[in-house]
Amino acid sequence: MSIEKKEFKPLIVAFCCNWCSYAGADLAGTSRLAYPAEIKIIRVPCSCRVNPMFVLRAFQRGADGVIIAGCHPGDCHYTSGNYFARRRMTMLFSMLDFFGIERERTRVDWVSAAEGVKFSTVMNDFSKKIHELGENRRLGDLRCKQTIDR
Amino acid sequence: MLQKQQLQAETIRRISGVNTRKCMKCGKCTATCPAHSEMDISPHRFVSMVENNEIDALMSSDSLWKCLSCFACVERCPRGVEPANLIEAVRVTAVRMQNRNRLLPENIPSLLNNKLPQQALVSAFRKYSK
Amino acid sequence: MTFDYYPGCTLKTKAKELDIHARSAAEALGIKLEELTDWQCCGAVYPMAKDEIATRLSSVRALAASRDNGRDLLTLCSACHHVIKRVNNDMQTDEEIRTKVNNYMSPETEYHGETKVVHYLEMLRDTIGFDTIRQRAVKPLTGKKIGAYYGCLLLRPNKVMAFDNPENPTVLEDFIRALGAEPVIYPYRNECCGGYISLENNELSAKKCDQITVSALENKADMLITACPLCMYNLDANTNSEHKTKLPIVYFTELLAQVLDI
Amino acid sequence: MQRIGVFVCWCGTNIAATVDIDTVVEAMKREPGVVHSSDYQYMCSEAGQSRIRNAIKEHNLTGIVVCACSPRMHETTFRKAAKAAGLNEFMVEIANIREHCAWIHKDRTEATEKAVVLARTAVAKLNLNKPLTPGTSDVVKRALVIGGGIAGIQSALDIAEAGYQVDIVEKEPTIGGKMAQLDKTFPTLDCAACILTPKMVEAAQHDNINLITYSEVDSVSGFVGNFTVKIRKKARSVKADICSGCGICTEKCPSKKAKSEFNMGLNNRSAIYIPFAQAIPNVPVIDRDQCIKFKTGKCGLCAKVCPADAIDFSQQDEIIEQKYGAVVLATGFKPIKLDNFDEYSYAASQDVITSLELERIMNAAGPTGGKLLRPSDKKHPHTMVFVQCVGSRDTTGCGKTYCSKICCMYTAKHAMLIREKYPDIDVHVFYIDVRTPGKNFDEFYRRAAEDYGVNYIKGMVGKVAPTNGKLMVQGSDLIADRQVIIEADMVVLATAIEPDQTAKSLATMLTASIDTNNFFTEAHPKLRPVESPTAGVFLSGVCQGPKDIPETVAQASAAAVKVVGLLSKDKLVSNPCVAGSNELLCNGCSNCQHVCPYGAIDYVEKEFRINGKIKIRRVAQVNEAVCQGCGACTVVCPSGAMDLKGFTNQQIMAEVDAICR
Amino acid sequence: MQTNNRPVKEIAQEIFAENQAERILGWKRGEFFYDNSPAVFSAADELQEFVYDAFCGSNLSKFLVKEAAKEGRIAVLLKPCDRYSFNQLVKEHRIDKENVLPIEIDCDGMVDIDKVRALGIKGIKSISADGDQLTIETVYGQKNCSKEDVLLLKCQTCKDRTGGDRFALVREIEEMSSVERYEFWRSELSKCIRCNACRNVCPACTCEKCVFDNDKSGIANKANSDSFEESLYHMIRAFHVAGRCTDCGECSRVCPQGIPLHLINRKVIKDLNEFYGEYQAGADDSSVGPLTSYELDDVEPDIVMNRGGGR
Repeated sequence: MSIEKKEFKPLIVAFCCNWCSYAGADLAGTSRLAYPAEIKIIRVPCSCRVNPMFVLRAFQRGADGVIIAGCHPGDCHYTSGNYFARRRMTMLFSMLDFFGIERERTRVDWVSAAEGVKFSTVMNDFSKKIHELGENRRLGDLRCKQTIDR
Repeated sequence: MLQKQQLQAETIRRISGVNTRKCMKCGKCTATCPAHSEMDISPHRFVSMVENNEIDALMSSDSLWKCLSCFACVERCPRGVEPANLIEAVRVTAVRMQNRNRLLPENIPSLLNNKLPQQALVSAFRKYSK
Repeated sequence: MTFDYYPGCTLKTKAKELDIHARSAAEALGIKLEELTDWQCCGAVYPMAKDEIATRLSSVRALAASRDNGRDLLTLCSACHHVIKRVNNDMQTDEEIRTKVNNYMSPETEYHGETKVVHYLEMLRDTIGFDTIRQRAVKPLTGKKIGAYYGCLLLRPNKVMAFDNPENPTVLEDFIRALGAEPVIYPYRNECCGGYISLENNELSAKKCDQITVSALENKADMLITACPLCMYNLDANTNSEHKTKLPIVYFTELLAQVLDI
Repeated sequence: MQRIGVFVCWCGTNIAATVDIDTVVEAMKREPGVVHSSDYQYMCSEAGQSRIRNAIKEHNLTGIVVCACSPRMHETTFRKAAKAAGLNEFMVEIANIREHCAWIHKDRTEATEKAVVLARTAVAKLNLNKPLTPGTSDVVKRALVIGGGIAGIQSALDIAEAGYQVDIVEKEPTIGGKMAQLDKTFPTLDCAACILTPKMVEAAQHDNINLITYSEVDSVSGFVGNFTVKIRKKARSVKADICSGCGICTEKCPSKKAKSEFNMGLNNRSAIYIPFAQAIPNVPVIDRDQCIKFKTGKCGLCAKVCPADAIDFSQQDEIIEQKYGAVVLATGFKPIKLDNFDEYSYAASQDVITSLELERIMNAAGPTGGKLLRPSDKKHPHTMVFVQCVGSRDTTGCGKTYCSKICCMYTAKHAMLIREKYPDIDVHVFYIDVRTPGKNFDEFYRRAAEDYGVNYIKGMVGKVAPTNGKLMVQGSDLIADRQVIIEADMVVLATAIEPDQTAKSLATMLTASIDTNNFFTEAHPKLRPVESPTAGVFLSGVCQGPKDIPETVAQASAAAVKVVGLLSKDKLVSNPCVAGSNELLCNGCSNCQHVCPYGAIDYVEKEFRINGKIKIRRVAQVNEAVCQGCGACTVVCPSGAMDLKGFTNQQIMAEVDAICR
Repeated sequence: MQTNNRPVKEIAQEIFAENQAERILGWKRGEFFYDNSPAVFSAADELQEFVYDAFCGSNLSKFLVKEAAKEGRIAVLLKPCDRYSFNQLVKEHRIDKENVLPIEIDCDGMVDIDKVRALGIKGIKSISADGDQLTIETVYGQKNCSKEDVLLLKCQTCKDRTGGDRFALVREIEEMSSVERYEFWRSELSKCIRCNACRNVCPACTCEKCVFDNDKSGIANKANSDSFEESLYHMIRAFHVAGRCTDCGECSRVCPQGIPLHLINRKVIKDLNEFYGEYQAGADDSSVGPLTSYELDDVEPDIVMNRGGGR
């Protein structure tokens, strides 16, 4: 087994609400505003669909960062979804912090369908932060990690 | 100079508890003030001058000593600005400076009459002197 | 029922009538007023600046003493009522003032605004009831037209004083009715008489007093009543003599005692 | 096990330039469930779609993944293609390898790797997809309009014109609302009655409109397309069907001490009354609190004089039940009470009036026959003061925090009309700001000031003191920086407006949300301003927020279009991606109900057979016609009973796993 | 212990005597004097076994989910802390209130036998409480100790009795550095044997089927493959009870490994209070909880990044 040091390639999961942030990501694409390829987007109807279990699952399976993007408060397609998401994620992040998981591994941001630039900026910034933090060792589940090279 | 005024204005805003930005410049305070005829700076201008850190002019204003503390402006302000608190805060700031006591004990005897209630004296000292 | 009673300095000297009749009337109506021992002057003006701590202490001492006695604190002078009630409110709501005051006094038990401050008129209205007074009226003032002069301190700011409708108060009018007289409603009954400024600028005070008395006379008042020694002094000293003869001004407690025939 | 086909689109060079298509196609062949993987230059073209259709048939596919542009672009296209080949349209997943990959990454290796991940994520999700069928429900072709003011009338007329039945429920004895009380309307100064009453008549005579006046909504159940509404028809004590509206009863009625509501209490009316001459229906109503017959048992004069024998003292409230496909809320407004603003002496002096009272005084059919007279002594006034923003823009809790929007303009109107008719009257207007956004609005206001000499004073009034038969108005003139005292004969207060008190109870009945000021909330503040978040409930007029007549009418028509759009459908097809509860897991805790923005979740007591025993449990049931599929409920469900079709917990976790593999 | 100066047992007897309920949910003596356990009594003579003393720590509310669904009215004895759980369960419709007669009883703290033993007192035969003092009969004679020193962890910071700062320990952990916190929890949670006692005793965990037992939930797992998987279990559990946990402290009381699990819930409660205003789950049986409501001007999630505490 070689102990060659590999370059750290983080894995970032982004949950984007269908109505604002996913469309914002589309706009970033149409405008050719680059952000790192390590960011992979999962489409959900609303930020309130994101169960904290999904975030924990991502970390458990080896994600190095998780970001949730939704409509700006007041603009939710479903009027109140992002308000619930805001409370839930605040509580989840605080709990993760309490367990000693690095605070910066999680983030919530509000990106509208018109904010392609913001989408790209937020993703670049978040990715930069995850690069600084390095690999998520504290929450990764070893059992899952081993299956990576199948 | 400007910096000094800014600091003073900050103190005034703090000790008065007044958020001058809440003022929507409707002028109801000035409309309501029973002492307005004696004032060189109207209550509504007090609010905007503190907001704009124009403290020197306020400190030398006669209005400081004309406010009756009747709270009519506080009661009627539609935005909850409390101009009377602001005027008192400026007055207090003025009085606290050296040699700025307005009412001196040596002036009292000439003001006395046998009907004057104690509270008139006490309140005058509280309002006009350190 | 027993209240702790805070007379204040003026009621001990220049406003004895306000005090004496209040005590006798209360006694006649079955209310016991226990004068607080060792009360100090409240300072006569409420210190609006939040960093004025020492000027709040005498009020807090009275309030804390009343709390320890387990009684409500009854006041009579408008100025004292205003100052004590507002300082009490500070102690309830302003954490910074509360901490500083308690640090200053280091009392055995910290004071947090537990005491209820009651004005004599509130006691008449809420504890005794104006109906009772009407029934007890031995010499009702039938046919008298009396104007109530509220002044500022009892009513404002309503958010803290919570005494009556600040723009259209009714407690003194109801009181006047209970005495068998007819209340005169005139628009300047809640406007300031300029009492606080009478030492500094009695010209302005005179102007304000004039506005009040003219308005009361125009609405056919025979006399004015007040609860405030400073208003009393000011209206007396700064009203022109012509109006003064037409419109005597007395403390409301004097009339109460008179009607109860004490 | 699914049989999945993967179709990778080149999008010309848009994708193919940065993503190695072959690598993606080959990688997908190794994914579980995938039985076919191919590529084409333009998948969205007819040729591309036909390849998909053929592959579905040829390989007997159960689902397809299209790796192409954003689903927001062509998801519908590919779903149609799948459907055409006999596949359920919800067995289609899109991997967005254009906007989210090819267009933003330059490095070919990196982009290809990411495309593979995105594709396998879609495959992972599709493996768990289930065919979904959109639910359908019938639409009752009838609309209910609550409120018979100009907003309600306009909405009803537009819906009726489109050929649908409409009921207007109005709580007062007549339709017409606040507009009927107005004298003239800004900025054109045409008379309100002249433009309103024809509309009232039109509504009354329209074959498709049914007026239910003197009635209130008692309860509402059901959902979009199928509301069941109970309406309480209050007893008029007059048989509306045989009354001829001759009005003899109102003339002969001996009880004439009730304050006229229509004239803002400025004069009296009889106990049996018709609110105003042009009332519709023109049928009197007996005010039972005032009627001598009802109070003492004696009298009954109206019954004696009625030529049609229409008086019925024994009439009872009646409950009507009716089904509706859509509901329009047009409950309007009222001026606030002025109890918190006694400094203006509204209660102390009769000559201090609200603007709506002035409308009645100026109106030819009003209590003074249109002559401007002081209410106290019926004398001609010489000086009038208008005060703006009375109770509006007040953050102290005494009034309303918002701008009532209409006051600036109607005050300009009042001032102008007075100066025009009585040039001898001095008119002063105290204002904080004059707000005149609107067509010809600012010109109108400036005309009042410039051509008619209305004295606009920037400042506020502090006190109005009734003195010697005059009103001493103490105000500020901020431009001159002085206090002014104006000796006025009349003071007119531009009183803030607030939603009618019925809004709150209706909001509860309809689960239509209201804001802190009790205005109805719109589904989206910009894009869905005439819909309530509750499907099938629409908003018309001031009940949604302060607005003037043209805006109200515009919104009323917009709401009508929305209603017509809804009623024109025979069936409502609902989005099948809705929440559903697994009743066996449901705890009955109500958490989901609390967070549902649409009131789509109900609870029922249901019998279950558990281990041979019958057990009654409280379980959640989602009304699929009402649910919009946000998923808020799924997260608060502790047992995981609540799930969202199309975005199930398992599907999303499979996506997470696929990305993190 | 007494309530309204009457022995609780007398109250229980009265319930049967006056036919107020058909069954009573209370505690009965266990094998040892210190392991009293919850029990349902359905006749007066069964009350011989009834006990209410300093070892009745267990919260009876949860048992009502099953018991109240059965035929016949049931009376339940609720200590002040248990009352919250009761209300919360009523709020969530888990208990049919109509079928329950709640009896509030006084409590001056429950004793942790392990803490008595830790004082070096051996051969304990019985313990009786006399005000603040405990009298301990041992085979080596009588011993005394202060009750305050041997209270159950949850009783030391009782919401109703002491008014002590129940968040002190949470604060201490917050002040640690991120790595210290991680190590703290890693070492605590690595002790977890996944016996599920915390879940089984928790009055907020009354799901028809727990997600951890449901293969379809995607998070079901019975055995741990890595020590930190346990923290996921506890995180998910804490999140599931967030806003509903009344801080009854049962989780820590029953943990055989002595993991301070209640601290996780307290952290959540502390955050909810700080972010969204004071809220006590179960203070009433109708209010809507903080995670099923919102305000337009709630704090943004980045408050977690920007506030104090160790990094």
